[in-house]
Amino acid sequence: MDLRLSPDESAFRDAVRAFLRDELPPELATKVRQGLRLTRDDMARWHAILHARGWLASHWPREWGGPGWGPVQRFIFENECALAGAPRIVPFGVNMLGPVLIKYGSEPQKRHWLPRILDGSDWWCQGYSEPGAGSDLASLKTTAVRDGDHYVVNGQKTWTTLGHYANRMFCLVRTDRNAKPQEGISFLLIDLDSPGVEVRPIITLDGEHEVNEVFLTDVRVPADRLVGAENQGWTIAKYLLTYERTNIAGIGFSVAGLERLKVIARAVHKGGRPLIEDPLFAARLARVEIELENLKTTNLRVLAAVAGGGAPGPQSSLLKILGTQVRQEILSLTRRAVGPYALPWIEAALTLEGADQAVGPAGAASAAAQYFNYRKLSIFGGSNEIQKNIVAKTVLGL
Amino acid sequence: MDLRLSPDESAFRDAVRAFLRDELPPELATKVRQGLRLTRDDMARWHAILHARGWLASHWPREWGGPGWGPVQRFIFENECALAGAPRIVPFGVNMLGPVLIKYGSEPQKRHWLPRILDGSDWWCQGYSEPGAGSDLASLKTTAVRDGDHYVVNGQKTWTTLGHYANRMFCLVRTDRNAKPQEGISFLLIDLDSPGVEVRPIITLDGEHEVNEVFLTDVRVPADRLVGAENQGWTIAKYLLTYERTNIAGIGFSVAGLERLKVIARAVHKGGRPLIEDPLFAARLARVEIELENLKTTNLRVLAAVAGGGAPGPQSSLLKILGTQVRQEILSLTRRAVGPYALPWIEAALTLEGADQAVGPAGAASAAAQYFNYRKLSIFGGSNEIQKNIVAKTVLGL
Amino acid sequence: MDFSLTDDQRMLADSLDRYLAQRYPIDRRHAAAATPQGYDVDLWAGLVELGAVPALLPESAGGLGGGGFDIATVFESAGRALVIEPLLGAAVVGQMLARADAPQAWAAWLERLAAGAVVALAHEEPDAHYEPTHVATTAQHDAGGWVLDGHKAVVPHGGQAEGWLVSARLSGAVRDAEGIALFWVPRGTPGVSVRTYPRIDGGGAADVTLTAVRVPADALVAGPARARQVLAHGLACGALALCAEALGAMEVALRMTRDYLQTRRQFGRPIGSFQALQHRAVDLWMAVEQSRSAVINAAAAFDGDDPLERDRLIAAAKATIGRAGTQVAEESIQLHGGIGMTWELPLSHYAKRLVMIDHEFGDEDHHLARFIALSREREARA
Amino acid sequence: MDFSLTDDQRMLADSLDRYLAQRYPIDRRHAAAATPQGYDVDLWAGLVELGAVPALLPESAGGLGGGGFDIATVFESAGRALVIEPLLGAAVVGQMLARADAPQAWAAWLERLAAGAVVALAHEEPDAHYEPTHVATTAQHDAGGWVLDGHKAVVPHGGQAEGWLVSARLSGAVRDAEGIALFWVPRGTPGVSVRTYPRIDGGGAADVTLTAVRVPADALVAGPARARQVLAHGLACGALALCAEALGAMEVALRMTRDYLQTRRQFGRPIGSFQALQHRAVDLWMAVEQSRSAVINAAAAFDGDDPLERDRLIAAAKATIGRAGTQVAEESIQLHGGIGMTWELPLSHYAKRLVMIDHEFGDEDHHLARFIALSREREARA
Repeated sequence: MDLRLSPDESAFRDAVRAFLRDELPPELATKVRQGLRLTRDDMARWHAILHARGWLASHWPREWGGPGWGPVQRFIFENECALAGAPRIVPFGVNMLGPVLIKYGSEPQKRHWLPRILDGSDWWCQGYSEPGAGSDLASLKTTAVRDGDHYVVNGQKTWTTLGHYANRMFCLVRTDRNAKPQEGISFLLIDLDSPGVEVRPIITLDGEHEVNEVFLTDVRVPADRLVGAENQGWTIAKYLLTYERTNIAGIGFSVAGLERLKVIARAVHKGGRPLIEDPLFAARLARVEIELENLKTTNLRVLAAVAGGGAPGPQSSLLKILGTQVRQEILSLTRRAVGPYALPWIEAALTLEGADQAVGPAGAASAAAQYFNYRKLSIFGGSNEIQKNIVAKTVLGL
Repeated sequence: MDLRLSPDESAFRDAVRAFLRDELPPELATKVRQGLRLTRDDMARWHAILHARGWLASHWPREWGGPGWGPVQRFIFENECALAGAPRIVPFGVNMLGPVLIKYGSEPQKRHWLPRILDGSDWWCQGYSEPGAGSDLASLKTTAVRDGDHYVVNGQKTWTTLGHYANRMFCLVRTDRNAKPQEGISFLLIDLDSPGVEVRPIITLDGEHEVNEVFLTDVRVPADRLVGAENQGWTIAKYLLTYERTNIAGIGFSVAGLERLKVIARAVHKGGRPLIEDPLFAARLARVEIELENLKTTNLRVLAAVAGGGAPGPQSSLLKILGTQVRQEILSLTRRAVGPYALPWIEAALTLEGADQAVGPAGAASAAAQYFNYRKLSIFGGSNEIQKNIVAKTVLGL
Repeated sequence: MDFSLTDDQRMLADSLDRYLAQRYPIDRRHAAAATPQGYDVDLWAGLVELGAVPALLPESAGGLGGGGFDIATVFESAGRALVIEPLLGAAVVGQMLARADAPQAWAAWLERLAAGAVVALAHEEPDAHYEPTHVATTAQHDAGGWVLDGHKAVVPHGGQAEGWLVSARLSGAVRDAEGIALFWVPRGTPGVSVRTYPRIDGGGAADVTLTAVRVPADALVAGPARARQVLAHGLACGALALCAEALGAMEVALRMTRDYLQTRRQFGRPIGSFQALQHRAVDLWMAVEQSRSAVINAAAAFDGDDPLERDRLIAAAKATIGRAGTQVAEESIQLHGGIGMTWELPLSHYAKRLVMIDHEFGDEDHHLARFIALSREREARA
Repeated sequence: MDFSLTDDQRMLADSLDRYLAQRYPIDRRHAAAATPQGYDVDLWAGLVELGAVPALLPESAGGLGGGGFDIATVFESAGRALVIEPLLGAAVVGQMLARADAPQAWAAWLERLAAGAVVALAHEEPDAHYEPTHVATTAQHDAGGWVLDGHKAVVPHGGQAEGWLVSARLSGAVRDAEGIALFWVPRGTPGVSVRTYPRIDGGGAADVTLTAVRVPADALVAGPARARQVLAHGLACGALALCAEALGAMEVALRMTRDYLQTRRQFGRPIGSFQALQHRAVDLWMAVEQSRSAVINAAAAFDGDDPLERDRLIAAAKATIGRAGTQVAEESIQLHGGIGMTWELPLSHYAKRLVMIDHEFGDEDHHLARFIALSREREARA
């Protein structure tokens, strides 16, 4: 065994670092590092910078504008981006719809939609979850009824992340009500400016507007917005989920988060000593640091096992569960570290312009809000309970 | 609220303490405190001492030789006994069969069997579990077929604690194979010296012989050994289980165990300091000590809610789960505390005579063996998983 | 032994619960939290009228209770309704003024306090991280009065207080146990600057900066001889109150979670029929039961005559609550799934409050370390 | 990056696994554990013949491997079969002798060792509680040789060893990092008294007491200048070996538990269909996967050229294993129910070994504290 990067991998990592050093706008990195809120423009700006370098769509083959990377390169790239404080790539168009179109889309669909994802003409969001069907996608109720060369769509989607920034939504809809629950589902592309679409904010417990409900009332969708065959939606959905899971452990975010936490724990004092030297706090920190050291290697092992690309199977459930546990624990310790200064909730201080309105140690302004916001990690994208069910069945045969 | 003992309760506690100081043989207390093995004679001797004082059968009414205590008195008594290092009362005759006979037995049965429990003429064991039915008593297979004025019993019982010391066993047997699983069960008293009975040891992982299998082949049992009505066994079994659970939290054992642990952790050194001052060890110790402080009050609250005797309902599941967790954690810390000296397994050192053959700090000889042996606490007597099922259903309505 | 409340306590709890259930829907709480004063003035008046504040104070301070179980009763009700009104300051400051060097000198303030004046303890400082003896704020004798300088962190309702009870150091180094005194600084005293802000769990707080603040000689609530024990008593009172509040909030969060598990269906059945979720709900129930016992132990010790044992059992309770409260918060959200993450669902506000209680008057680790230190002290004494 | 074993390592693992599966049923292990020597002489010879010992030693010491992944490979197989034979002493002592002040002086002993001579590191002492620098045993210069006095605790196979590698102090206080040297004491040296006993997890160990033990000048394996790093290397080797052994044992315990959950029926269905048990089994699987990564990290660091990073990652691994091994042991028993408590079921012996590995070469807490200290040292260096 050899855990070191190969010369090629090292060179790649150096190239990514150089790119980030030269191209990542410092004000974006500052926002990410301090847990401040990113605007739609911030995200679009970072997409454009990556697109200019040809590194935006890391899962796509070269012919459609992807960089042609393997899983280890993607891991290195994502890791370095997180360490540098780069914003997260908004995954819905690039990492979710893109691979679906490449595999299931018609040639005209690919030619039309893929470039628009890369150049930012379209901002996609995801229409999967419904109020009655969170982790249980097979029970979804939104219907699409064929009417001439259109589908007429009725129903409600929820937890639509960044839907208020999007102009389009890919959507699972029921096209055959008589089929078994997992059959009769289709994959449809909907313009959000169509009549009958209403996007309503869902405010999360930290006061953030990030997710939405999308109400669909007699929305007419041209039939050529169907991806794949009618009633093939379940197959496509499963395929898409595997892509959602490629960077699921979020190692880079955790490494960066741990560094931020350590900075805070060195700066904050308790009993006249830096908090990082408090035995109980140090033990909590060490436990999560060790867990993360192990998880890095677990993630690389999974990647190495996925020869030549593609997405890992039930192992991705492992990475999801452990990755979210580690990230949540790091955020929990960050909140603990700032002590009473976790309480103040100064919304202005969550922007770059208002950062001087913060009270308490550096990093305190966003500590509690981020902790609460990221409780979502273990719920969304297939809850950790669902992941355990999958592992129990597929890995352990229970 | 007032957590202090009332004057009556204080006086009672003082009386128990005086009794223990005067009557508990020091060599028995030493054995218990050091976790050494008790012989059959040790247990019988302690029963006799308690019987002489009228305190053996704490659940029995006065008319049958019990002391007529309420739940708080019983709690105080059991607590003080544990703190003093008294051997555990062997519960099968005194605390399990006794109450059953008093409630369901015929007058002749009561007059015959109850005095023999008190004076030690009989040593009872329990025939509940079967190889195929651990936590699932309703699936038991041992049959009793009526043949004139006898039942003919065939089957196998297991996990029969101290069955090798017993001369009699109370037993659940299936008397009607056509009834529903929980019906058709009867409660039968079997002489272990009957032809067709074979008691075989089960050695547990710590090398201890404490439990047994009991094989029953065409064992003829006189029909007057049936307790209650035929096919009433399930009702009786449930009644008996509530008695098994009255001291289920084992607070006294935990308090005594914690004291022993602290003595060890003060004597053992690490890095030149007593281990009890090691921050990580001290934190583990404090967590379990706090849990135990809380559990004491939880137990008393449950007792206070059980007005005038009887046995707690689903609250006893709470006491079982938390009580076993605390006891197991204390034993786990005891094992940790002795460090490498948990490894030696010197059987002679587990007896009073051979105690000088031990190596390592005082208390080390039995540390690992007790830790392993007491893994049983969360399994036997209705596993903690079964207890959680009960709570989920009865308390939470899930 | 007796685990029942007195009739007075039970009646007060009933009337508070009834009043809050009727008058304090969560939207009213949200609206109040968004106002500059950070609480609902009318509701506060209603609580005062029902006797919530007098119950927190001993008769010697013009109150009607002030014992550990009185405090626990009021705050458990407050926790059930997620009250953001300034009860905590009233309890802590009232209890401390009642133990002042010259209690009669504070009778007027105690009267105002019992009538609903907002007051606040200003003790915690930046970099104290809950260490009770950490006082960098200084007090210097000057022309028959005192001059105070320092910075007090995250004072609950600190921006609305009519007076602050300020700890300041007369002598010694920043973390010395000795040399601390307590001063009363009324609102409007020159040199006090207040930076108010909302809190993530609702309500308001403030950082209070004192720059050459002059107060008269009789502003001294407790000199160095007594201040240490008065402060210890106040911190014990605050921790006890928060533990009881957390207990009330946990009860409700658990009930909401149980209801959700019973009614929400997925995969064709109530999610509460899934055994893995059942067992986790049972773990929460057990944690709440143990927390209740911890609060009882703490309240009883608060009334006892042994300050060491009081502080030891209150540390045990706050450590218990710190752990259990966070567990109940995180698991309640998780068992609810996405809906548990939303502002709209009251549960999420219970969860926030439960986690944030661990950030007031010392967190789980702080009190675990304190329990260890106090246990050692007790053993040394024995 | 490359996560595959070399062909040699894979072949060795295969042949060890096959050999042990065929020749080492658990009854043979129990029988061997009950003998005075505490292991199976023939099986040991077989393991030596298959090359298990040469794989643990570098070529400079007459071995065929000796790298981190060689050690991990052998011990993972040993863990799968619950081997009680004296592999650990061979690995640790061999690695240390190969780093002696004058390695060539130990060629004959290394040859014997590679051929299966039982040897043991005698370093841990009563009251050391795993602290590596705790050496109360003394060595005094005398008439051209050395006189050793001290007490060594729970030396694995200490009663059967043909020689002990003994740490002893030339100068300084009991826990000083400096002043320690390493000596070779062959069996039969006067003044050595050995108290042998069985171990609760199988096999044997001994307390070794040295009373005015005279050894010649050339018994000095490493003087104070080098002994510290040689000892650190040996302790790293031992901890790594135990981590890998635990990994092998965990794999088997998990497999046994999964099989039991699949086949055992209760309440009319396989108990593995109960979701609460499923999720706990998944937790175990995840713990084992993380443990495997920890072992890989430790083995790679063992081969690296940075002793600080080696010790840091080996501490991380041993802390991981300490926690995961105990979790797997306790949960495997619990998920089996009563049958998991029995001597008859091999699982119980895996569980015992897993827990007891936490009592050798430092437990979870010891290595967690060590990880913290070494991380701080690394930061200070950076």
